[in-house]
This record gives sequence, C-alpha cells and structure tokens, in this order.
Amino acid sequence: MIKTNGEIIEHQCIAKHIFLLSLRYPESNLIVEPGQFVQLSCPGKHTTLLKRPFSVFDASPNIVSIVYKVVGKGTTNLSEKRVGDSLEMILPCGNPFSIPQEGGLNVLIGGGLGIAPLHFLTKYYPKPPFEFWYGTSYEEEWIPANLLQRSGIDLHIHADFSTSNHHSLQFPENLLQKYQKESTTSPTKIYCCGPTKLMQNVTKHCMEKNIPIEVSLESRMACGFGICLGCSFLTKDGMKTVCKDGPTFDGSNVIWESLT
Amino acid sequence: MIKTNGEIIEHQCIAKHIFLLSLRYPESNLIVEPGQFVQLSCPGKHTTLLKRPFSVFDASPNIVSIVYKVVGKGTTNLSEKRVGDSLEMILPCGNPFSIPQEGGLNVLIGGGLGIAPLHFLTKYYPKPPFEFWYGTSYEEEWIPANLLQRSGIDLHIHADFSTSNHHSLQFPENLLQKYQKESTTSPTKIYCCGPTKLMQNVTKHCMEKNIPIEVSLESRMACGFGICLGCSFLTKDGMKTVCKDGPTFDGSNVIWESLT
Amino acid sequence: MNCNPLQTTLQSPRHSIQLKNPIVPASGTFGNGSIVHSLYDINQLGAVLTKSITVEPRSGNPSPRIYETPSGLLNSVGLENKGLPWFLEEVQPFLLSLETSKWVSIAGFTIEEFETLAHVMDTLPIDALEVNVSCPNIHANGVQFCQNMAVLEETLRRVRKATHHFLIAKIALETNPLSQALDIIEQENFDAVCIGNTIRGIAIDAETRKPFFHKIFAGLSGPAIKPIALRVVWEAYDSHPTLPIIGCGGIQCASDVIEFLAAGATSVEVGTLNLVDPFILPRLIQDLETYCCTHQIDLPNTIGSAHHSLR
Amino acid sequence: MNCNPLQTTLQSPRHSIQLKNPIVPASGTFGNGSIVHSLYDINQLGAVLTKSITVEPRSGNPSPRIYETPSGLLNSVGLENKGLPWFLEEVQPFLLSLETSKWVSIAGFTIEEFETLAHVMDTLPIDALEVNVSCPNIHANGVQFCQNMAVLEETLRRVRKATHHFLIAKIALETNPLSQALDIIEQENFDAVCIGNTIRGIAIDAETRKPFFHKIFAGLSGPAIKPIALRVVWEAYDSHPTLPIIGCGGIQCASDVIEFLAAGATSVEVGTLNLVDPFILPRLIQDLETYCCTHQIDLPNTIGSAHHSLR
Ligand SMILES: Cc1cc2nc3c(=O)[nH]c(=O)nc-3n(C[C@H](O)[C@H](O)[C@H](O)COP(=O)(O)OP(=O)(O)OC[C@H]3O[C@@H](n4cnc5c(N)ncnc54)[C@H](O)[C@@H]3O)c2cc1C
Ligand SMILES: Cc1cc2nc3c(=O)[nH]c(=O)nc-3n(C[C@H](O)[C@H](O)[C@H](O)COP(=O)(O)OP(=O)(O)OC[C@H]3O[C@@H](n4cnc5c(N)ncnc54)[C@H](O)[C@@H]3O)c2cc1C
Ligand SMILES: Cc1cc2nc3c(=O)[nH]c(=O)nc-3n(C[C@H](O)[C@H](O)[C@H](O)COP(=O)(O)O)c2cc1C
Ligand SMILES: Cc1cc2nc3c(=O)[nH]c(=O)nc-3n(C[C@H](O)[C@H](O)[C@H](O)COP(=O)(O)O)c2cc1C
Ligand code: FES
Ligand code: FES
Repeated sequence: MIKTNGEIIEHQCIAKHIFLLSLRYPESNLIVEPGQFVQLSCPGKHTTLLKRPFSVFDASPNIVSIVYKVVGKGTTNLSEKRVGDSLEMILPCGNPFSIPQEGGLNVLIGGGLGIAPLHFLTKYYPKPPFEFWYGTSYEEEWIPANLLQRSGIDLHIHADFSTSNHHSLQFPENLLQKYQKESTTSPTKIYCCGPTKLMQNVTKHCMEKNIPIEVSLESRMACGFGICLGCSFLTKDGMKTVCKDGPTFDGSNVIWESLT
Repeated sequence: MIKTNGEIIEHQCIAKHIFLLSLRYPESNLIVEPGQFVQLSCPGKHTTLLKRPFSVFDASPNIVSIVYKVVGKGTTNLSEKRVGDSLEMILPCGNPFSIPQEGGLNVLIGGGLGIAPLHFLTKYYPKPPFEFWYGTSYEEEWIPANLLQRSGIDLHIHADFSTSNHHSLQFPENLLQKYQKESTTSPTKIYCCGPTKLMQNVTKHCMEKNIPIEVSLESRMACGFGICLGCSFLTKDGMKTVCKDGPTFDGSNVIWESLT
Repeated sequence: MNCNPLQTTLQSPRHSIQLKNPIVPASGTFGNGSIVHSLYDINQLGAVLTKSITVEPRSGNPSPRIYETPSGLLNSVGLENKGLPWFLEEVQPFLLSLETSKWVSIAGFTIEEFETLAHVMDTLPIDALEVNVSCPNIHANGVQFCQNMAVLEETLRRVRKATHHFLIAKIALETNPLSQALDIIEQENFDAVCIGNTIRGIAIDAETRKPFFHKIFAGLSGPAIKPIALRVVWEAYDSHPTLPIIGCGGIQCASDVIEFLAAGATSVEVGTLNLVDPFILPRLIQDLETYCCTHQIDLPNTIGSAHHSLR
Repeated sequence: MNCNPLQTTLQSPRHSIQLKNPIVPASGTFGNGSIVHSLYDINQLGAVLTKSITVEPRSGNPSPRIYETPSGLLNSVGLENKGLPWFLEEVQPFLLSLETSKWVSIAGFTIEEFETLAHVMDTLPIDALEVNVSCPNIHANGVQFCQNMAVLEETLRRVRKATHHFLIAKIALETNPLSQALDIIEQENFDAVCIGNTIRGIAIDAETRKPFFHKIFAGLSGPAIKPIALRVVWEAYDSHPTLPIIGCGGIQCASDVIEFLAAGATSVEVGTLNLVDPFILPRLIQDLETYCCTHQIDLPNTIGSAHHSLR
C-alpha cells in the first residue's frame, strides 16, 4: 500500500451521474488485484477531509481506473476534475477476490456500481469461464456494455430493468431461478457485489444451494486500511474490518444484520 | 455588488510566485473602477472558507483581472487553477480612487503588488498625466514592464532594487526627494498602494509638503462588504471599515497605529 | 406538488411570534441590515436581527480581528458598535421600516447595562429582544454571564422586569450546566433560547509564535462547530421540550437547517455564512422550500422529529 | 545551518521520559502500531501509543461509526477492542519489540476497571500509561470521569496507587472546571496531562431526519477542533505551567505542532490525520525539523513561548 499522486488521463461521463476515471501514477511495481480498492482524495469546492473508497474497475501497470457515481460532496468535486489534474491516493487497499477456478463456472452478480470490481475480475483472469449478470434499477444509470466487454472476453450480460424496487432485489433471484431451471451445470462459485440487501439475498440463495459465495462489502470508512475500526462489523469469526479484513468476504461468514 | 461565476480565460505566471489571472463573467452592465477589489473564492486542496480580496488590476466589460502572489492556502489553490475553471466571486467591492485631475501631475507610488490598482487607474483614465513609481524589494518579484505599459500610456517607471529592506521604505523617500530636487512642478496628487509602512511614510511626506495623498489600505477581511466589522480601524473620523468605507482613503485621515 | 408554507411560530407560555420562515441572520454577521438590503429585499427573511448594541459606544478590539481556521472563523471584533443613542437615531428608523419580524440584540458588561438596554428597547415597536448573555461579565472576572448561574438568573430577572418584549437568551455552546441554565431561562419567563454563540478558541501565529489576537482569545464560528451546536440543541430540546430553541452554529445549506429543526430548533440563525456569501439567506429559504416540497414535510412536524423517531 | 535536535522531555517531579521528537500517534487512530509499521518504521516516532484497552472485550457500537463533518470527523467506534488478555498475548510482544517510547492507553467504565488495568500494566516494561478519563463512567450516569471532580480524584488516586508508571491523564476538551481537574491531576501525582479527546457532537441524517448514529452522540475530531484544543492547552499552561502537557486536536502540519508547543505543549498527539494520510507522522517529523532549522529555534525554548512573548 502506497500513497501517490495520480494524474487524470481519462475522465468521461458514461451514464447519468456516472463517470469513468483513469489515473496514472509513477510507481511501476505495484500489484493491484480485483476486489481491491483505492482511497482517493476528492478536493474541490465542497470541503472534504477523508479520502473516498472506490473499487478498482480496471488496472494496468501505472494506471488505475474507477467507475463512480456522483452522490455527494466528494464525488461532485471529482466530477469537476479534468484530464491533467492530479489527485492524491492510497492504493491498493483491502484483500482481492479469491482466484476463480479455471475449470468451473464462475458467476458474477453485480448490482449498480457493484459491477466495478467484477469487471476487473473478468479482465484479470482471462481463462476461467465467467457468466456476468449485471442489474441496475435505473435504465439511465446503465453502464454501456462495450465498457464491460472491452476486455475482449465473451460475457453473458443479463439486464433487468423491469423492477422498480431500487435495491434490485428481484433481479438476482429471478436470474438465479431461471439459471437453475435452464442450465445443466451449477455455478462452482458466485462472486457478488452491489447493495447490501442484494448481497444478503444472493448469499442466502447460495447457502441453500451450497454454492460458494464471495461478496465485496461496503461501509462508511475513515482510514481504509484497518487502523480506526470505523468499518468494523460482526462476522461468524468475530469483529472484522471491511477495509482491511475485506472488502471481499465469504458471504456465509457475514452476519448481515450487523451491516446497517 | 453582485455574486457571479468567473471563468478563467487567462492565467499566467509573470514573476516568481506572482500570477496574472483574468476571469470572464456573464453580467454585462457592471461598472468596476480603479481602487475597487473582488472577493474571490479559492477552493482546492487546501481547505478555505472565506473568499480572498484582490485589487482589480484591469477590467473591461465582462472581464476582470487580478495580479496575485502565492502566500498561503487560498493563493496556492488559485495557482493550480487552469483556463476554463470557474470561480465564485463578489464584485465590485469597496470605493474607487477619486478621479485624477486632468491638468495636474498625478504621481502613483506602488510597492510590490500595490501596483495592481494603480495600473488600473492609469488605464481607466487615459487623459491625466501620470508618473508611475514602482518598487519591489525582490528582483525576482518584479512585474514585467510590458504588463504595466500595455495600456498604451507613456509611464515613467522608477525601479529601485538597491534596498534590501523588505518593506521598501527607502524607495519612495529617495524618489520623492529626487523628484523634488529635479522637477519644477510639484505633484497635484499622490496615489499610493503597498505595504502599510510604505503608505504611512509617503503620507507623512505628503502631509509635510501639503500634497493630497490617497492610499489603498489592506486588512484581514472576512466579508469584504461592511457587515462583520472584521476590518475596522480608527481614523480621524472615527472607526471605519477598510472594505466598505475604503479601501481607498485620504491618507491624512488614517491613524496608522491602528492598522497593525 | 403540494407545498407547505415555511411559517414557524416561536411559542412560549406568555408570548408568541410568527416568522415567515425560520431563516434569521445571526447578530454581528449582517451589519444592521441596511447594507444587505441594498443587495436583496431583506423583508423576505424570517426576521431581521441587528448587531449587538451596548450602552456606550465601543471601538472594539485592535486589528487583526479575523483568522480563518479549517472550515471556521475566529473573530475578535469585540462588540464594536456606536452605542445606544446612535442606535436609536440611526438604526431604529431603518429597522422599524421593515416588514418582517424585527429583532434587536443587546449586550452588557454589567447587569445594570442589560437592564438599561432592555428598558430603553421596551418602548420600541420591535418583535423580540435577543439578550447576548454570552459576553463577558466584568464584575465576575470576565466570565460569561451564562457561565455563572447566579449571575445569569439575576440578569434575566432584571431584564424581564424591564421589558414586556419577547425575550431570547443567547447562550454560549459551552454553557455548563446547560440544563440548569435552561431552567433559569424558563423560570425567569424568557420566551426562547438561542443556541448558541461562538466557541472560545485561540490562534497562534506559527511564524512569530505569538498569539495572533491582541486579546488572545477569540470566538470560533462557522461549519466547523456545527456538530457541536447541533448536539447542544439536541440536549436542550431533550431536557426542555417546550422552550422554543433558535439553533445557530455553522449553518451553510438547507439540509443543515433541516438538521437543526429535526434536533429541536423552531428557527435558526445563520452567521458566518453571510460573510462568505452575502446572498445566502434568500437561497436558503428557496432551498428549504424545495426540500420540504420534495420530501413532503411541513415545518411543525419537522421540529424535534429526530427525537420522536426514537420513541 | 545549525539544526537543533527534536528531543523533548516530559518532566514531572517524580518521573521523566525523553522522546526522540514530540510526534506521537493519538490512541485509536493508529491501531496498535503493527499495520502502520508495515508502511514505515514507527520507531522513528516520539512514542507509540496503543488503542485504549478495556478489561473485557468490547464489540463497540453498531455501524455506521463514521460521519464526515466540515474539516472534522464524528466517530462512534465505542472503544471496540479485544480486551486485556488479548492485549497481553497479541499486542504486548509487538509493542515491547519497539525501540522508541512505548505508551499504553487504558479505559475503564468503573474505577475498579481502571485500577485493574493499571495494576496489570504495572508489570510491563512500558514507558507510560495514558489513562483515558474522557470515557463515560457507568456509575455516574454515563458522565465522563473527567467531568465529575470527585470521581476523577478517586480514579486517579487509585490508578496512581496501582502502578509506578509515568501516568498521563487524557481529559476531554470540555472538562469543567479545567483548572480544578488539573489541580487534581497534579495532586494525585500524575505526571502529565493529554489535552484532549474528541468533543461531543451529533449528526442527523437530513434525508431521514433521524440521528445518524445509534448512540446519537459521537466524538468530534480533526482540524475543525484545533482552535479549541489550542485554547485549552493555552489555559492549562497558563494555570499549571509545570505540568507537562501533551497537545491533541486537529493537528495536520508542522506549523500546527509549533502552535501547540508555543501554547504550552511539550509533545503532541496526532489522531484523525493518520486516517487521512497514513504517512503523515514521518512527514511531520521531517517538516518540524525543517521548520526549526529555518527559524533557528529549539524545542525547549519553543514550549510555552507564546506566553513568554506577552511578558
Ligand atoms: C470498499 C468500497 C468500494 C466502493 N466502490 C465504489 C465504486 O466503485 N464506485 C462508487 O461510485 N462508489 C463506491 N463506493 C462508495 C463511495 O465510496 C461513496 O459513494 C463515496 O464515498 C461518497 O462520497 P461523497 O463525498 O460523494 O458523499 P458524501 O457527501 O460523503 O455522502 C453522500 C452520501 O453518499 C453515501 N456514502 C457516503 N460514504 C459512503 C461510503 N463509504 N460507502 C457507501 N456510501 C457512502 C451516503 O448515502 C451519503 O449520505 C465504495 C465504497 C466502499 C466502502
Ligand atoms: C483590499 C485588498 C486588496 C488586496 N489586493 C491584493 C492583490 O491585488 N494581490 C495580492 O496578491 N494580494 C492582495 N491582497 C492580499 C490578499 O488578499 C492575501 O494575500 C490573500 O488573502 C492571502 O490568502 P491565502 O489564503 O493565500 O493566505 P492565508 O493562508 O489565508 O494566509 C497566509 C498569509 O497571507 C497573509 N494574508 C492573509 N490574509 C491577508 C489579507 N487579507 N491581507 C493581507 N495579507 C493577508 C498573511 O501574512 C498570512 O499569514 C489584498 C488584500 C486586501 C484586503
Ligand atoms: C464577525 C462576527 C461578529 C459577531 N458579533 C456578534 C454580536 O455582536 N452579538 C452576538 O450575539 N453574536 C455575535 N456573533 C456570533 C454569531 O451571531 C453566531 O452566534 C456565531 O457566529 C455562530 O454562528 P455561525 O457559525 O453561523 O457563524 C458574531 C460572529 C461573528 C463571526
Ligand atoms: C476513530 C477514532 C477512535 C478513537 N479512539 C480513541 C481511543 O480508543 N482512546 C482515546 O483515548 N481516544 C480515542 N480517540 C480520540 C483521539 O485519540 C484524539 O484524542 C482525538 O481524535 C482528537 O485528536 P485529532 O483531532 O488529532 O483526531 C479516537 C478518535 C478517533 C477519530
Ligand atoms: S475504515 Fe478504518 S478500519 Fe476500516
Ligand atoms: S471585512 Fe467585514 S466589514 Fe470589512
């Protein structure tokens, strides 16, 4: 984990209130893996103190990309930055996803911007077969498919705008049910990232069907590297920090009620 | 006085730590006169709350220019802004200089960035004859002569780097003495802007020689338009605010000791 | 959409004043209103509140008087004002010409001065008198009036006797014990409390390593203190739910106003942000209107609602 | 240039500890040091101070625990820690392996718990014990230990009896009356005071108009509170010039450190800024060195210098 300055080399609006941001930093030997995140300082008109956590959407040597949605002070500041501006950041933070099995069928379920770390997973591990299910409740927040496919892997993208429920709870259940009816092989592993309620539901489903489930959790964070206990929550193995012990967890270990 | 957004259309480093910044704003009927200032918000990496006061260096319809020196948080933020960025500002603030007499000899004495409002004075009133004396203690902070002359008026610029005293106290005295020896006509009015000590000295000289003296004062400000009394000081007419009753004052009215 | 009006009522057992909306400028950060009135029509504000007036003219503290802190402001203005006779001659006519609630702030350095001020103000057709008991009492070693319970009680009693006006006690956020001070405010028949004034802080010039202000101590205001002001409002509403509270400290946007109302304030005062943006108050009123519309809430039900949510 | 070393000595009548420099992490914002030690060598710090330990394991408060305020941070971590036996087993070996001053923070909810903790820590070869008397006392209705003078006195007395360590009392910035609390700290033979902890604040979610934290109240830290912390340090040095003060509250750069030293602190603790920038402490040490060099000052003469400038 290092602190560095990232120079913005790409910044584009890809959906309503949603931006793709790529930053180049000088350190060349950094390994950034899928599931990890960056702590990005977001200075500007709106005063901010803490850095903001964003999942890595893509990374290559010296470059890290995120996809973010404008929701408040820091992300509003961010949206006003331009190519050439530079931002302080800490990276990589947290533990990556476990390595997807090459032979098996890895199913990725992303709700909203939960897509970000899953996209990087498909890109980082080109070999294992993935099925990528992506849902969002608002059509205008849909991330263009070409961005998700630009890694050159053949993805199965299932979209479902039919639900007005903004937690998109139905979307994975519908799909999981459909999947289990139509498919012959069962997923060897499910990776899920999105709203907490979504991850909780998927985990419940997976535990019933005995499918290994890995989730990437969110929490209000201060430090992002395990020293403040601002993001602690209860797991079956006791208190854990989202930022340092996670954000990737075995879903079956999470005590969902403790993640308000 | 209005609040508006200024878009940066020009931003260049013109001397060590010194920048020329021009902002374009939409309101077209605003009259901005020499001696007035703008309150500029300076957001960025360093947290600022209050706007910062800067003398108007130049103005034309819809455009205002300042010359500023990087000394702290806000001006550091400012120096990182680029053409196309936009900044909130309040303008025009304060009272302008009185109108220079057309027949007489108006002598302008600027120390350091005190040059800014005086430059605008020469530009705004093309007719009266001006003699422009400009001093700075640090050669590297010298504002290029072409910037001061770009208004097309023939200026007499007297520079004096010989003093190591960083308040440049000697420079105006030397010049005033020299002037009085060599010249036949006495100045009809002196306008002075610069470090407080400089203005105090020039005022003393002028009062001795019975020359009308107008100064442009500085102070720590909060509001910049007369409602907080943060910039009040004692004059011979009682307490006055630098921002609203000034910043231009008859030098002989100022009680210099009250301007710490 | 069905939009509710922003009217709010400060209602005590003996008095009540209705405001067009809960947005009031804080004393000392709005001049006496006339400068701002040249920028926009200040009659749209919930009330207009003047700079604290003292019996004698005061030239205030030496400069420098202003020091910016992270998201805050230290000021050492020192209650500069031209004194009571000047107020009556110069400020009064303008104030009385306004068509909104008219509030006057008074400050004394002795109990007698407070009494005199209240007595003189009693004859003016103003709507409320804000009694700045967060200024130092020269008889009690410079301790603030609101920090010494016996002094506070005596001061409020004599002010109450001197005037029939709607009376607001403006206390310091550090007031201790808060609950006792509020008891006194209620017992002495004050009609509302303003929570609160600036918090005592200092600044040191790192270059010279000397105190930045001649008087060493200064008052901290602005967004930095908001979480503290909000907490004191919460505590006051919790212990004294029927005493109208005017919340003050660091307000800069409509959601800040909503937070103060939800914590228990009936109206708010905005200070430092007037200095940052002279046009903030009308925008706050507008944004508040929009907020109430889009969230389909009305003010009476919002006041104290964060407490009710717990029950 | 002739550069003076940054060494500083916390010197009480009975004890003294020497620090390489005045920069110490504040408890709870540095983990127990091992994570940060993987980022840089924490032996370069003036001291290493652990997260407050309690007798029993505590899971702390429910999430959310963090709320950003203008230039500040409200936290409701609630002293989460794995308890004393875990500390002895897991933290102690790492701490004792360090080559700088080793400080342990203890927190109790009863006087007995403080006593137990002090007693157990007495046997460890650590350099100082910071006693977090700014946490709520469950016997006194949750009032902080440092806010009830009788409780404070009894607590400090029993802790002092239980250990021979260098003892630091960490008090709240709101401690009232401050001077009396400092008298007690000196009388009970504590060796230093840390000023101070977070300030009580609240946050309300404007969307739901409910308290943001389950426990309603939370602790405000960060640059927002610096002018207040600096003021309390100033007052403490003014009234108790021989009691070593560790200044804490909002420090983010070397000039902040200089300001705390000039106000009377012998060393400082840095909290929230560790969370913003994990590498801040070594940079502060470097910048402080540069500052002292370019300004040609040494630390011993800087401590309290803002007071001396007035005489
Ligand atoms: C491990 C992790 C990975 C994340 N990855 C992404 C990502 O890839 N893309 C993305 O757009 N966002 C991501 N987030 C959420 C992102 O951090 C927040 O949206 C951001 O911090 C909001 O900052 P703000 O200043 O704009 O909002 P603020 O002004 O601070 O708050 C506005 C609102 O934003 C929400 N919010 C604030 N902080 C958080 C937080 N830490 N987590 C969730 N919601 C928050 C709250 O609803 C709050 O009311 C991630 C969060 C975590 C913890
Ligand atoms: C009427 C008026 C006109 C001015 N015109 C100009 C101008 O044309 N060009 C220019 O460069 N500067 C001008 N100044 C000064 C300018 O406002 C300050 O340099 C600026 O506010 C510093 O902001 P900062 O955030 O960078 O400094 P901060 O971080 O706030 O403070 C750093 C240092 O800057 C100095 N400083 C801060 N505020 C002021 C202030 N209000 N006045 C003077 N010094 C201050 C102090 O030495 C302080 O220690 C003017 C000031 C006034 C009152
Ligand atoms: C420059 C300045 C002058 C002030 N003068 C007064 C005053 O005369 N009387 C008073 O009661 N409060 C005075 N205050 C305090 C404000 O009214 C207000 O209580 C305080 O600033 C907190 O609110 P804020 O954070 O919105 O500024 C003053 C504050 C500032 C910043
Ligand atoms: C997340 C967090 C956890 C804290 N935990 C403790 C603690 O366990 N014990 C303690 O004495 N202080 C604790 N504090 C208070 C800090 O040590 C420090 O006193 C306070 O944050 C003020 O300093 P700062 O403004 O530099 O952060 C904590 C502060 C924060 C922000
Ligand atoms: S955010 Fe600090 S421990 Fe996770
Ligand atoms: S800066 Fe507010 S009155 Fe001049």
